[in-house]
Amino acid sequence: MNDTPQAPDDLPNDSLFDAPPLAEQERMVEAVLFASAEPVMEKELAARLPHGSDPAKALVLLEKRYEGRGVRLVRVGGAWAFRTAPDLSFLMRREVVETRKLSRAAIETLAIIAYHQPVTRAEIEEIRGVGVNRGTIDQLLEMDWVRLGRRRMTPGRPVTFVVTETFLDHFGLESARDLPGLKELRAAGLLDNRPPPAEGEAQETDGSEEDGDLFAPPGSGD
Amino acid sequence: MNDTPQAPDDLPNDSLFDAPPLAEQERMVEAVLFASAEPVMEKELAARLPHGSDPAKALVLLEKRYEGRGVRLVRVGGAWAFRTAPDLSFLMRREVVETRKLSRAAIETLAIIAYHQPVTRAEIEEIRGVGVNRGTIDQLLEMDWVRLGRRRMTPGRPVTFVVTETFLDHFGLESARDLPGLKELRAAGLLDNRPPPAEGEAQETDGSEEDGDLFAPPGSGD
Amino acid sequence: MSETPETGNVTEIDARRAAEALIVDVDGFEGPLDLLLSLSRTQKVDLRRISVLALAEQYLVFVDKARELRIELAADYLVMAAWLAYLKSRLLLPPDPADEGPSGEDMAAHLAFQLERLEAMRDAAARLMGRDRLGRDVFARGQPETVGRVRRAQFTASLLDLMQAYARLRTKDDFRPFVMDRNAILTMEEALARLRPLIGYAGEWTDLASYLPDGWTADPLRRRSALASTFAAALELAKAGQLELDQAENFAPIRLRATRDKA
Repeated sequence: MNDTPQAPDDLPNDSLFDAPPLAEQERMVEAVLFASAEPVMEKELAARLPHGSDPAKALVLLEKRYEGRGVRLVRVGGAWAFRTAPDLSFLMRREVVETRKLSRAAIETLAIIAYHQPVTRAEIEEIRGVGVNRGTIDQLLEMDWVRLGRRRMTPGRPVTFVVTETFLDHFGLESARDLPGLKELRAAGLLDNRPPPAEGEAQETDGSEEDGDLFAPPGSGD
Repeated sequence: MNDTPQAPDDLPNDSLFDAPPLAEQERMVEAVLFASAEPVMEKELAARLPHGSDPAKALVLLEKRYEGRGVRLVRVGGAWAFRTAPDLSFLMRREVVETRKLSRAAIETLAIIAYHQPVTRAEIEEIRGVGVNRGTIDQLLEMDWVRLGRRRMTPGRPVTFVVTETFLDHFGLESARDLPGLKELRAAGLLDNRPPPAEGEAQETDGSEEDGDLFAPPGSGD
Repeated sequence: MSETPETGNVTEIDARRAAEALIVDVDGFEGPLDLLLSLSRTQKVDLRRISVLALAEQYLVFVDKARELRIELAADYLVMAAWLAYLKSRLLLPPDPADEGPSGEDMAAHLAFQLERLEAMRDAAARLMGRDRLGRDVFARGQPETVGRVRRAQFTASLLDLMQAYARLRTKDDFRPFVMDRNAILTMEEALARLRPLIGYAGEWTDLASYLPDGWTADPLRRRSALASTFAAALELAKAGQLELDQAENFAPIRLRATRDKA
């Protein structure tokens, strides 16, 4: 008789053109995300899973499965990654990566970019009331925490800066909208780009904000 | 959302001398194994977990939890690590498709096959005036743009080549007869406008050679 | 709102004391706005209710003190001092109706806004840096499994490529009558094309001359050309390992046979 253990009929792979069952897709997403240290874009998941798979659904299942575990599924922009639970950080002293200490200027510049993005260098300087050192932005660019956004459609077409997915990943944010206190700051008008009160004749030079009014206390224009 | 301080009641460290509950130990082992760059020995787990923990038990639970998942807990030597389930290893390969232009030899060979099919290798060589590399035809066979036709009933019974449906699909042709003829090519400026010297005559002398249909215009194939 | 009676609360002496404490640290400030923010803390009020006039005075005292101690302040600190002195005068003097510029109140309000905004950004930065951070509080997979890349070349060609290739070949062909199609010439390509299918049958040593095409043996010119090109074709095939050549002695007939490795 035939007492071989395998039941070849159940194998999912003989239905070559059907997407695998959702539970199987969940396993696949789990494997792909586990294997990567970097967040994986949802569309890349779709590309790597068998044709017809729906990673979005699988991700919902997976997120639930890892709720409260030592490892959690987190969303980073349009991407997903497994990360250890924050409450277990005390176990991880051995894994801590020594990062370069950021200067106060760099930290403030980063925060301004995150909360005001897209933001020009002149605007950062206006907010901090001091010139931005070239090296400061370079450092943030190099860490891949900020990148260039679109040019501003104002005279001189200055470049703008925005934060990256790496930034979101580092600070455990799903998106830039989840920045702590963002709503309150916006409600308080503190994210407005409020120009200094009009100065009459001095105003004319203000248009080309590039140089003169670096520290921009109102009226210190020239 | 995840930066709120944890409820202090749950913290394992206020019960300074009691080991955390086993479920908690399991989370801890899970996180440590996930984040570690190398497989972790059981005694190292014991050293990293709070005093009194029993990693062996936690490992048993964890192993069970990951049974059948996309990731498995495996023993590597005396140490433990997470690994992708072996049946999903195909997900760890990403196919990079590079699009390249066909080589001149290949496109010429293909053109000859398309216009003169069925055509033997010797005939292709005759038309091109140079030998045809074995790899060139293999490549076209592999792409499923040409296939073997019937053997020619001449000495040596050479194989012939014809184009495939895949070829017609790719080039948007209903049949090889739809390929534009010489006159049309010339009208389209693809041939020199120079009137061909004694075209008719050349055609006739050609005809007297071995394979009469070699230079026949497309569609007149045998 | 800036001309509150609190102005008088900050005495000259207090301000000087504060300035002296700050002056030690002048390098520690990230510009005049930062210094103003630090000074404003001594007022111990919400930034929205701050006395800009008092703040301006504190700042001016600071700058005076620095001069007294012969500390060189960067130009932007002095620019700010000049502007604050101007602001102070605007706040204290009754508005001049002939003056087109913004009122002292507007200017003061904007300065207060800038301070509040800078402080808000500073708080936000602190909250940001205090989050659970990757590599410090939260960790990625320590042993990522690499994704192997399998390169697969996909070749493409357009119909135009195909037609151009064919046109190229046929153009070459059109010129053949000029160059090649002299009656007495058998090209090597032709000889090769003829010889190739035939050698399969050449199991035994056979005279090369027997491979000459019909109609090429009578006329000596044609025969010479045919013999030369057939010999060249035979050499070519011998080179390709498809046949063997043999000649017993000088001027003896050249013989050929198929290579015998397929048996």
